[in-house]
Amino acid sequence: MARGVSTRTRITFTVIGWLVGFIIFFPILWTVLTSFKSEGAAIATPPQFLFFEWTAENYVEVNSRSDYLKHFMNSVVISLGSTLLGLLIAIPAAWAMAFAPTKRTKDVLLWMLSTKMLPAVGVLVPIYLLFRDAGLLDTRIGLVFVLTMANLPIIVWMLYTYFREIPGDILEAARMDGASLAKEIIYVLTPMAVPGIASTLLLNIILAWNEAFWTLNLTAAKAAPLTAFIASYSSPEGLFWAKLSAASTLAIAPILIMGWFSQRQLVRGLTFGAVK
Amino acid sequence: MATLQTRASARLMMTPAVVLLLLWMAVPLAMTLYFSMLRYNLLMPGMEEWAGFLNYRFFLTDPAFLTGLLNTLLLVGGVLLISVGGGILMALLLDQPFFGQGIVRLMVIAPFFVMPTVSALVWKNMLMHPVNGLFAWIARTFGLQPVDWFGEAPLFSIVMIVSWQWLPFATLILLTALQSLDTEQKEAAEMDGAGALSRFIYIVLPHMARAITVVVLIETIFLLSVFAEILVTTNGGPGVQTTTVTYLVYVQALLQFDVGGASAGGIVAVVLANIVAIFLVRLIGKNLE
Amino acid sequence: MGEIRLEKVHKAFGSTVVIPEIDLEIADNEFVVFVGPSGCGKSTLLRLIAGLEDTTSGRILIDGEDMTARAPAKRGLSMVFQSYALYPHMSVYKNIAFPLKMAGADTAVIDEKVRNAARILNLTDYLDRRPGQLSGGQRQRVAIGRAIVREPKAFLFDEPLSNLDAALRGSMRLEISELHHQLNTTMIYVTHDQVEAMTMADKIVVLNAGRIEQVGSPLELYRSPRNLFVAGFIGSPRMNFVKGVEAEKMGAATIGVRPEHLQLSTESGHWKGKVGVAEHLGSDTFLHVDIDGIGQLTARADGEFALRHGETVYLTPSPERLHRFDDAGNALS
Amino acid sequence: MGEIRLEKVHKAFGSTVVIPEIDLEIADNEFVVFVGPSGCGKSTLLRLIAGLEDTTSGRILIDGEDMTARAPAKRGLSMVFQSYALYPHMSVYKNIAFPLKMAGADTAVIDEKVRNAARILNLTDYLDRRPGQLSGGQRQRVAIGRAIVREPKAFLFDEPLSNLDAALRGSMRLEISELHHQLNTTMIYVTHDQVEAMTMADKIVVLNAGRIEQVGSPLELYRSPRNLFVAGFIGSPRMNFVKGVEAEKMGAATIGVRPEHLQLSTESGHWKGKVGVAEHLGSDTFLHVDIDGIGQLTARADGEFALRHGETVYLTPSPERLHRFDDAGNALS
Amino acid sequence: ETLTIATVNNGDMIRMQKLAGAFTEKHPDIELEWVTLEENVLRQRVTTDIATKGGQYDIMTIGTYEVPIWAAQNWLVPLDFAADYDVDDLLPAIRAGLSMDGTLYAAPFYGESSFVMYRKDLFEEAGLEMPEAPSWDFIGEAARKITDKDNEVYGICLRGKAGWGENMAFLTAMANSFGARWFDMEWKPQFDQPEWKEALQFYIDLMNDAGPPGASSNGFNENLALFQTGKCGMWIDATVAASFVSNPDESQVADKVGFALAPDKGLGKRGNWLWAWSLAVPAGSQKTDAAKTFIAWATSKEYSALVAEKEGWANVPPGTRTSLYENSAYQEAAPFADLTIKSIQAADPTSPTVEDVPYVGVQFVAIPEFQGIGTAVGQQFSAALAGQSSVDQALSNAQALTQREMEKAGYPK
Ligand SMILES: Nc1ncnc2c1ncn2[C@@H]1O[C@H](COP(=O)(O)OP(=O)(O)OP(=O)(O)O)[C@@H](O)[C@H]1O
Ligand SMILES: Nc1ncnc2c1ncn2[C@@H]1O[C@H](COP(=O)(O)OP(=O)(O)OP(=O)(O)O)[C@@H](O)[C@H]1O
Ligand SMILES: [Mg+2]
Ligand SMILES: [Mg+2]
Repeated sequence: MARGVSTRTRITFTVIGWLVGFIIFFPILWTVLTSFKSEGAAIATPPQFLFFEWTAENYVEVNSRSDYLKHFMNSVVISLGSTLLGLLIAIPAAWAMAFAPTKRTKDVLLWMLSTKMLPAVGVLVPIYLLFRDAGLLDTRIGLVFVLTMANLPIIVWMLYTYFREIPGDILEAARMDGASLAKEIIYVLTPMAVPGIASTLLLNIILAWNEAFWTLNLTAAKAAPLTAFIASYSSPEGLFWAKLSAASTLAIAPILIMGWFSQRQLVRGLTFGAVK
Repeated sequence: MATLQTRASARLMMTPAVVLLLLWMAVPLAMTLYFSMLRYNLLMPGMEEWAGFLNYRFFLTDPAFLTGLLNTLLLVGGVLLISVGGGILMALLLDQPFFGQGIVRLMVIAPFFVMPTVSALVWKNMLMHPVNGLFAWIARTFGLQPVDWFGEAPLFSIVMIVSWQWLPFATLILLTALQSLDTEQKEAAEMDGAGALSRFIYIVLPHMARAITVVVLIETIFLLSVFAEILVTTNGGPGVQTTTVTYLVYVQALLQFDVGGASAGGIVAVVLANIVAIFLVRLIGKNLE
Repeated sequence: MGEIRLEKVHKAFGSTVVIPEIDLEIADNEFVVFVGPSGCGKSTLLRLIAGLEDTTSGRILIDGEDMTARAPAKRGLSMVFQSYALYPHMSVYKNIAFPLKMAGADTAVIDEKVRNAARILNLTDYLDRRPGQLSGGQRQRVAIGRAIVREPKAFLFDEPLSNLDAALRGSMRLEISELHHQLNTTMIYVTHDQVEAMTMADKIVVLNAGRIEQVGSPLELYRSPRNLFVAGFIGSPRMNFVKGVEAEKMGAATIGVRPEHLQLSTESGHWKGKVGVAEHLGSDTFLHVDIDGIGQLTARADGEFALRHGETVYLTPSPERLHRFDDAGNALS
Repeated sequence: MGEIRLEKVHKAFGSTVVIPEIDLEIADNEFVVFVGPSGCGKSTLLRLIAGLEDTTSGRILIDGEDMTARAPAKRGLSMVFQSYALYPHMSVYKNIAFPLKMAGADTAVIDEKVRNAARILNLTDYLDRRPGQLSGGQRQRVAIGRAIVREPKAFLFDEPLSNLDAALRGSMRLEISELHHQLNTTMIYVTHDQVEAMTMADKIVVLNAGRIEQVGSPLELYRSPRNLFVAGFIGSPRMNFVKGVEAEKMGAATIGVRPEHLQLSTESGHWKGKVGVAEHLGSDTFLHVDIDGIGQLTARADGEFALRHGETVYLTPSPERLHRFDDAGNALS
Repeated sequence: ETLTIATVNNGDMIRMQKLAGAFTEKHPDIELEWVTLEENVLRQRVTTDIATKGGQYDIMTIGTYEVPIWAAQNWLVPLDFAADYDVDDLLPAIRAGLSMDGTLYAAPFYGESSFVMYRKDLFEEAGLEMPEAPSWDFIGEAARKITDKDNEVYGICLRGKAGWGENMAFLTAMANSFGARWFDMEWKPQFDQPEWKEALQFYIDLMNDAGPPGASSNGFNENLALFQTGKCGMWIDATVAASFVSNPDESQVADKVGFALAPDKGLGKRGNWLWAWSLAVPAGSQKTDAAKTFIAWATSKEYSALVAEKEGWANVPPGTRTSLYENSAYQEAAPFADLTIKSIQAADPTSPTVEDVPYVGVQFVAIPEFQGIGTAVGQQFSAALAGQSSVDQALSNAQALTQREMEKAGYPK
């Protein structure tokens, strides 16, 4: 609406907005700050906000103790891998659901979502046994597969809602123009859906990056991602808050930065067609 | 649209996703069903024997089960309430023009990127701890008795932590929904004499109904399986105050290593989750169309 | 009740001036239509009157009272939006009842007024439906219904029919005219449709780049456009303009003649030309005639006029229907 | 090349029959327009021909070859969609080149054909733009360009101009007609716009509820509609229908007379009535006249006809322009 | 050959990881890969893996709880070391806990018991003197006396966070000294017995009067932080904590800490536990020999010497070898050494209680079901501590649920 917002209202909202934003962001900020403190300063009362001796020793310690880069690479490979594989499987499925819907399409979609309701703890042992027999324990491939399966319903749903917004007659035009089904999907649908696909990609990278059950329980040394890295810093004997903060900062920084840079994109896809 | 040809290809294209998910669901589910009928403890191999519904009986009659069920509902409901309610307020706030809106938006969505374990650890140790935590310090600064969060209001504390993680998600979706509201509609309501509050209740809120539905559905799916936060903070206690069904299954599976019990618990959880899902779909499903 | 006066109204968005300065009087019960090319400020002007935009300077008076700083809801006006702006989650009944509910009217009163409005607009059978289940014309009527129930001092319409198909537009046009007679309330109507403007208005305001080019009754504008802009804008097909020697002969920089005022003959006439495309509509035929030294002129013939592409035709303008314009584009009397 | 024949084509979606059974022949190079009320099956018929829908039964032959089961791409037809259906992520050049690329043509050939099409359609300057950066008319032309390059046996247009504004519609109309003359290819054109149908078609097919009501040239339909439906559908404003005693007098169940065929007089005439609403368009005036025992008739008068609401007027139909229909609504010769 | 080693993320283990270069230098054909995890996660991981024969690890770090259970299942490779390893140097109590039928199944990396850590300055201020072997009554009295809530000084910090390895480790050990036990010889739970009631009541009263707020969610780490920041007058917990609280880098009260044996009730048992983090080789490992070589190195005297050389004597892993405690350099560097060894010697996993019991384990019951039961009971007790239920109720709930779980597991066997 174009009626002028008075400067005073604007300032009021600025104050409230920043206050609320700051409160919500505070735990993360605090973690980052703590990561630069010595262990002693980390638990000092009264808390020290900015005026403490800044030190990078925690990062040094964390890096000398565990191979951050290896965990990081595993996280990257696993989250990217599972997302890409998921997209590969989901794009055709979403195409079918969006452009050749049947009476059962909605049921299939809900069924897919319902597979996410199986509590992971309950099926750990069966999966573990299957993985052991298939030699997939502690492999990136195995995790890529598991996370693909875990996130596939979400991917399919997101793409489906996104594809539905693409006018069907463009695909028909491609068909008239002589494109085969594969070409229709590769040359027309996919490029048109790039924003939707990108946001699906982002959301799923985030979900996969933060997935902490399967990644922890199906890996040992070789394929362990950052969630396992964190598990070696939570509550050891002795003071650990600064080190935990440093490790946490390292673990969330990549995804946080990626998320921030791509937030506009992310928002579009996040809506699951909730916004018409 | 759709000729026979396209319909046939559609079926073909659905196949990988459906088959894989079917396998992913059916195989473990079948194994779980089978295991749930066994007396099967990982720590006592070679002693497996057919147990019929024994595991179910024990899981369902566990005195913690009913509390667990209630806690699960409270947890899910509480987080939904806070994240949706808060999300609406946040969305309304972020929709106002103010200086540095973009940065505030970044700050607000940040928690969504934090691993659950990390956020639980940070909240428990650095913020909510009644002696060393920041909240305690703030309380004391104001001359108040620090709150012993996990002792006095354990479930609420967990709800807070989990809500913090999910608030950004709700905020983002609701904000987008809010911004998609046709300005003419708002103006029409204004011409019709609706004040800010009436406009919110009669125009904005109904417009966001669908977005709210999506938030509720997605969050429910994820919230039903929350347990890392519980494990890290309260271990399901004190008493069984923060024990949820998922946590109970966890106890069976990873503390007792009772595969039979855990499987039975898993099956029960699936059934419950589906009841919730059906209920949800009934309640709000038409908003999804 | 519903006299509206704009005094030196000026509107700028930041540094872009949309309305330089306008003075306008709208009498009670008048049906005023704003026309003008896209982007000329029609909607802005309407929204200024409604109070949905603030004036940059100048005053807006309604029934003599200064409303410039009054909130939209307090001005006693109703607006019908181009997109209808119906509340999609409310039934037709609730949509229409909404302004009354906001005003705190009691249920019995609301019910009576809503049913009355529904009766006037032939919506009684649809009161329980949602807007999504209605056709375009029905939606349009609901939007009008919502405007009626408040018994406003004036109605503001912003291109209310532009989303409807031609046939429906025709009948809704009649309905709104009808309504105007029935309610006897001031109406301000924005459109870019010739026919709507001509047939509905008591008074047409022609806008161009935020400036008023001419104000007058439809036939006034049709017969005596004040300048080239108005002449070209009013009338369909467009007036033919001729410059150069032919115009100078008649002592003008430009002369204008409407297609319907060109007489056709196969034998003799003022201008000789060749038939280009001939569009046969059944009832009429539009001939695009190429004339050496002048260019293409459009002429209207009746439906049975049987000339084909390439044939020769003579055109004669009726002298009393000729419009003459000076260098600056203003009409010469 | 481009003769299309439909034989007993029947289409049902599930249990709703959209097209009961249609036989139709379209000659080579013909410009055929499908008209009919909304939902009558125009688009469906076009899509059946294109192969975007399966026929439930019946055969579709193109140049004598049975194409009923052939994939859309293999039928050698091009289609221009109402929404243009341009590929938003490709430049104009790539959009036009797409069908050729799909056909595996080599780059030099593609380039030549695209540039040629662009030249014909005045798009040469826009080849590097994305569709989003074009105006409506330009987009429309790109869609046509994409259809042209394949050198199809026939073009299918589904309401291609309905998203454009009136002025643009007028000029695109001319362009498409022009194109038809230039390319000499069969064109099938769906529209609900009277003017388009009348001015562009060689042959109009009037559809109603999936059935063909009449096939013929525009003036044929205007002059001798076969039944009430066609009579009411073709011509604007609509033909006036009179039933009852007056009709019986002339030996028909219903008689029809077009507004432009009613002569007006203030003194005497066949029917005497009172002027209701008078719509002054400047060039014409449409009078809605209430006549006792008959109802409301619309008559066209010229722009200067000066009668006001409530005055008495006499109407006389031209006898040779009168249409007579029997009980079943069919025209009596 | 690559050995995959699962370890807990405690300080001594992390130090080993850092010093492992010395080992790989000597054995260039062996490479080491570390999986360092938090205690609970580690236990889940290794247990799942060994029970399903997943074979992901070659060496596992496990506790005294797991060893007897796993050894009984033949999941562990028996350890036999060359003579220079000097098996007999291992502390007998520890060694006994890690052996079955005389065979060693895991080599202790470090061992611990529990004892009292207290603030000498506060005791002095209050005019109290801590005996070397205090009684519970004295502890209770002293704690209340020291408490000064206004200045955030709490007389005693004890574990309250639910968990078999958290509050139940402490409470079980404490209950032992009160004459209570988990089960009688028929595997009947004993929470309905007066000894338990007395013990629990004592604990709860004490914590209510003299404990810090939020005690019901305090575990080892939380208490450590409290003690290090000077908020606790006393703390009864693992002996390894002694090195943390007396480390001036971390602790604000490093120079004011005193130590004493865990309290007793005069019944002949002290309330201290026994635990050893040990290294074992799962039977599924393909690299048994290399694994054994590594374990021999990591738990050897040589390793102790290496740590002493690189990091100082105070950082040598404690509680495994007699020789360490006879080393004067160590005694000097670690003022708590003497009490540590005394505490360890005072604990007897095979006879933990006043009355006889059918199980092994001081602060735990070495049966597979214990983790679950212990945690569930721990929840009940922490609820009582949080004031959410009464002592009686907590005990009767504990009794009922234990009974139930034992029945489900098919005891008595
Ligand atoms: N909020 C705004 N900020 C800046 N410029 C605006 C704003 N609203 C309108 N304008 C500009 O003001 C001018 C007039 O806009 P307005 O909507 O009144 O035109 P209009 O006559 O209604 O056109 P149309 O027939 O296309 O609806 C346009 O040039 C438009 O770009
Ligand atoms: N996929 C479908 N499933 C069921 N019914 C359909 C389908 N497509 C079209 N119809 C029905 O077939 C009838 C004809 O539709 P069609 O789109 O051909 O009409 P049309 O003449 O093109 O109308 P319009 O002028 O509004 O475009 C309509 O009643 C429509 O509801
Ligand atoms: Mg406008
Ligand atoms: Mg159509």
